[in-house]
Amino acid sequence: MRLFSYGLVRALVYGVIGLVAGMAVTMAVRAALGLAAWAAAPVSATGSIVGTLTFLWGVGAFTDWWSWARGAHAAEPPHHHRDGPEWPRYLNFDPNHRIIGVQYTVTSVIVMLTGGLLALTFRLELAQPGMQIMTTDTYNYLMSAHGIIMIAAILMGVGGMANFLIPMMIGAPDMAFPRVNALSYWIAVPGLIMVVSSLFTGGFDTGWTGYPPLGVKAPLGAQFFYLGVFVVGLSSIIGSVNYIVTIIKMRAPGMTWFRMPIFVWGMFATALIQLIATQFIGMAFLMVVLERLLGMGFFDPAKGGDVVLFQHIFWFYSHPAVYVFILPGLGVISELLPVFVRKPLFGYKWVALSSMFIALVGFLVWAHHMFATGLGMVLNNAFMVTTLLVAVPTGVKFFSWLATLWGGKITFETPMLFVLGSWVIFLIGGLSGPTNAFIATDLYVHDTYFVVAHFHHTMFGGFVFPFFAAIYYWFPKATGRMYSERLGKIHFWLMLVGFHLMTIAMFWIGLHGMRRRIADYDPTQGFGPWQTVTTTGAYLVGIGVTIFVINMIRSARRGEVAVPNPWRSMSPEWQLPSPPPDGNFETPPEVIGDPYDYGLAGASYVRVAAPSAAGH
Amino acid sequence: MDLQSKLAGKFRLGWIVAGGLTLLTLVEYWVATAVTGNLPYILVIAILKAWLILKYFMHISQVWDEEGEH
Amino acid sequence: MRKLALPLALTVILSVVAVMWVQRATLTAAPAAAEAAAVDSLLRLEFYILAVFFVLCMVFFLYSLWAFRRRAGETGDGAHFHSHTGLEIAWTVVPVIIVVAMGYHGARVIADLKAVDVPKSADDLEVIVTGQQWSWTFEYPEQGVATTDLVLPSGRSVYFRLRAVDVIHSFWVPEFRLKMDTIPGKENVLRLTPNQVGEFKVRCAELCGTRHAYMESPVRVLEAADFQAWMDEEVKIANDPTKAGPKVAGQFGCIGCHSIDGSKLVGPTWKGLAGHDVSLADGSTVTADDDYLRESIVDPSAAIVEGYADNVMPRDFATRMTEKQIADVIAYIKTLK
Amino acid sequence: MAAHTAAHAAPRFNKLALNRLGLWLFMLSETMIFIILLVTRFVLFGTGMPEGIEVDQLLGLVITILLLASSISAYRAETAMAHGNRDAFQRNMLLTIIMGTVFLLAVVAWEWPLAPHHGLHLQEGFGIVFFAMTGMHAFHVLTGVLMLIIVYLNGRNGAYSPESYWGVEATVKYWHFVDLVWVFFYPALYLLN
Repeated sequence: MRLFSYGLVRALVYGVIGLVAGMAVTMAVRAALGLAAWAAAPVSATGSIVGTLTFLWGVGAFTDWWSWARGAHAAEPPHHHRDGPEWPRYLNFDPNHRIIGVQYTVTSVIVMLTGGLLALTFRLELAQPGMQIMTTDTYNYLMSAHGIIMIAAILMGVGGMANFLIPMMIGAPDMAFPRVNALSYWIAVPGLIMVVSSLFTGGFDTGWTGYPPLGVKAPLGAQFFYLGVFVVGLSSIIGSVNYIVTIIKMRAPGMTWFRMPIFVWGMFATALIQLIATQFIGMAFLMVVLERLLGMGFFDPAKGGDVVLFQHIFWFYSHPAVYVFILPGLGVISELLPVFVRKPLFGYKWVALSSMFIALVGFLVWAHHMFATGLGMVLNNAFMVTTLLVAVPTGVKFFSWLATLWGGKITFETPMLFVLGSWVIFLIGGLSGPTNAFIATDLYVHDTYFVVAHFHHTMFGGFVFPFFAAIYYWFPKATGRMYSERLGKIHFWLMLVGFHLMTIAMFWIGLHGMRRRIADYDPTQGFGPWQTVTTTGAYLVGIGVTIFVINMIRSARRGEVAVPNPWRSMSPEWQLPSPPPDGNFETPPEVIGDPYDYGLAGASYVRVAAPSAAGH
Repeated sequence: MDLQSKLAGKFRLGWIVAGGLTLLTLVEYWVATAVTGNLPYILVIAILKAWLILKYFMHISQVWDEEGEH
Repeated sequence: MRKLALPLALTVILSVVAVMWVQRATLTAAPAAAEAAAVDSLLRLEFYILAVFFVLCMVFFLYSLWAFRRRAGETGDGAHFHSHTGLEIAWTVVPVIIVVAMGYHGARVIADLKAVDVPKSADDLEVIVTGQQWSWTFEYPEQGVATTDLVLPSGRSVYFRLRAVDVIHSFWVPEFRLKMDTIPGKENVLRLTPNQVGEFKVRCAELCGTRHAYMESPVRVLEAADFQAWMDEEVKIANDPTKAGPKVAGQFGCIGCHSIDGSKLVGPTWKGLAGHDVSLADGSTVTADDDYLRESIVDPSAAIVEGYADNVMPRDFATRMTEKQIADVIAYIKTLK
Repeated sequence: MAAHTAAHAAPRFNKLALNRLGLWLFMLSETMIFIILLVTRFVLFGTGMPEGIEVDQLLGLVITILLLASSISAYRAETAMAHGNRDAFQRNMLLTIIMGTVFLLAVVAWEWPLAPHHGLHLQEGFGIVFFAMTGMHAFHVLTGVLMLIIVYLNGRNGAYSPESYWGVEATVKYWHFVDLVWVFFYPALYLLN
């Protein structure tokens, strides 16, 4: 069977078999214990856990470890050099960081399209007051799934950029643990499937935050949501171990900490957060699942539990997590600006350290999501001040970017347009933050559309726009072909205009009392026309993204062949052939200058031995 | 010094650390039964035990001093 | 440096315009409580600062894009400069100062409001708010009155004790500004002083399930004298079993299923129930005394009357109703001979 | 296929140093799980033991000493391999596995069924954190024992040498980590008053 030579196909088949087998065994055990054999929650829970493991077995994640455990020495990191087309590698368990990066990125886009489609669906419902096309339950399910699916998509996108770029940027042949790296991608896939399948197994109406007691009472879909996020979280954790070890130990000779490309700094800060914080959402969700399945009353006051405890554990991840989403994006902005401005990044050290400072402060601000839970004034004030402090390093980044623009020779290719767009969007996102930090005003705007708009600004400015910039910018590196500049620009303008239409209306009605996460709203408050504007904006964004997808598919297949270094970048990855060979550099590159010495005659960042013309 | 006498030395060190850990555990148990409001004492003892395990059993210093030789 | 003149001038002019706009704009819902003034002025202050920063950044940003664009035919790179420590320190220190000053101010504002995390003072009107999926109930413990509409006097501070039965809800009247969650197992407090006579709505601000969007209850703010009159009437009703019972029975929807005229609805009729024998589905017979009636309210599955289905009546009246309300209903049933 | 990368990758990076850092980072991340459980225990039930709970002190002390002893034999196994003493390695490894298994059984098969008699119930009160903490720890013990068994069998087939025994080192480090967790869990579950 040729189909079975693709890891993905094997994984899906094995996964389904494991799911069914796990469910059957659970039912048999239940029957043996004298319980009713069928109980949807426990049977599907064990089934999906077994299914996840067999999925990984099917894709080949355990092959090498299994042979090691049986006593055979596993092969060295298997860098395949295969003849024939390269695309089957993307469907298999392949330890090469570049392949994994593309796998992550494509998955991210697919998941993002799924989440976006959900948003467009319920946005239609919200365009007018009253319920027109769905029930309030359906709205709640779509809205909740939209949140978590988008977050999963962002995590995938971060993984994509990190995997594709870190080894090349620091002059390493690959990640420190290539097999673990591939595992971190493939383990996310069943997690994503579980998260999406929550919609088809009853849905969940808790929002992406999954607060108990509502989360304990929610339909069966909630269990898939919690378990899926848990599994995606595992992927994040193992990924981050790899990034940190690679960055600390595998930099090219001469690449000191302050000579790393700035994106790597952003990823380092991100990986530290992922490593430490992700366990918190995993445990918070696991505890809710245990409460649902076994009745362990962690968050049930009648059983000695505490409702608010969940929120503390949850936000201890989920606040730093927003820095996981934005720091790589801000890294992309800092990385691309100097190239298109033809000028060094202003205040490199300050920009680098501000990422670390944001990561650090990010751990000290979680309870600003909880002012309305009645924390007490001492905690309230402490968290207000730490939250406001985030403005300082973020401000350093903004002003440094402005100073980078000053005196440059700016060109406006699509990646640069997205960088500039994200600058504007993130600025508004950042400026709308303090309103939520001050207790008095937060108790007013908390849980309104103001927060929704603020959050979407930080996500679009901090991740979505930079992610698109990164995809356009490194598209020639990954495929060897050029994207269509014209379609790219149409995509940009549609997204920019659509997005602002969407959020400006949200900010305004939020300030005037529009609650978030409601399926229907009081027509007497007069929000109808504004909601129509928001929906229109959302659809413009949707059209823009559709054009992006068309552009990517067409260009990857038939785009014009790219020149070796289309952006005239000094960064090591552009000194390699496109796409680069496995192992990247024939000999380790040597860092001999600062990373962004554009405008200095004769300056050079790295010395790379002339790459073999063939590539691979 | 040959390898086996080095090993004997390492084994001796292991016993000393183990003795310390056992002693601390017994002290901890005694504190639990004899002292009320024992959290601070127990915390100090637990941190001491953790430090012994991290330093002598897990060789935590390898993380920053050594470039990885067995 | 000559290049700085135009953007700096533009920044100043546009900042003034932006600040003037913020000053005039109606940024929030119409206020109806004394606390709104402080919240709104803090919000406006924040927006002044944000407006200036926004203008500063955007002017320099757009100016740079225009002034430093690559012109046709240009090939060289930009000016080579790396950093300026003085500038970096300046734009670190200045925001730190603003943050500290604003943090202090923000802490003062919320402390001066004395709205959250404060003890009740003697002349507060106490109201116990209970959120449940998907409705609100309001109790005035000092007067012994319970309602489903929130009625408040204008100009008197109200001390809300916020409770939840099932899941987290959030008590919010946008016109009163401050919101606070109602959390199972935890009592939160909030003190507000309504000062505008009118009709508003309390709107649940924390996602709480299917009908979250519709979890709204009317709020009426009355002149002090009108409030007193309303309260006197409510107290009178509460102390008159013939009136309190029907009111509670209507409030909790009892009479939707239990007729008072002997006709058969989803549940057994109340007419002639009290004191008489009832035959149950399991074949036994009990006398409908006070204990039986009480049990049937708080634990409806304990005894099913012959000919009626189980699992129709909600089982949470024990948590939703006060003891007095249960007693009122029983007293009412006893009047229906 | 390996030849291509090994040619330039092998001398540049010390694989052992990478592995060690990776393992430490992984354990740091795992530490968070146990910190969360400890926090949950202290938030819900304060710094003492709630009324009406009488944990089996003797059993607690015995299994604590047992886990400690297994940590010592694990140390001896690793040190023995580092110094080329295969017999001592195999002996101590087997001892560790046995003690680990006995610990696991003592918790899961002995202590858990008894727990309700001491006022510890899975669904409410102190029992929630008792079962969650011992359960999460036992899960780590289980994975540790499985890894020890694999390493023991591989070692018997001559897979390790004093020059190359990362598998032993990693497994033993993980085992010590499991012991380290218990150092904090034991007092939190048994000793506070």
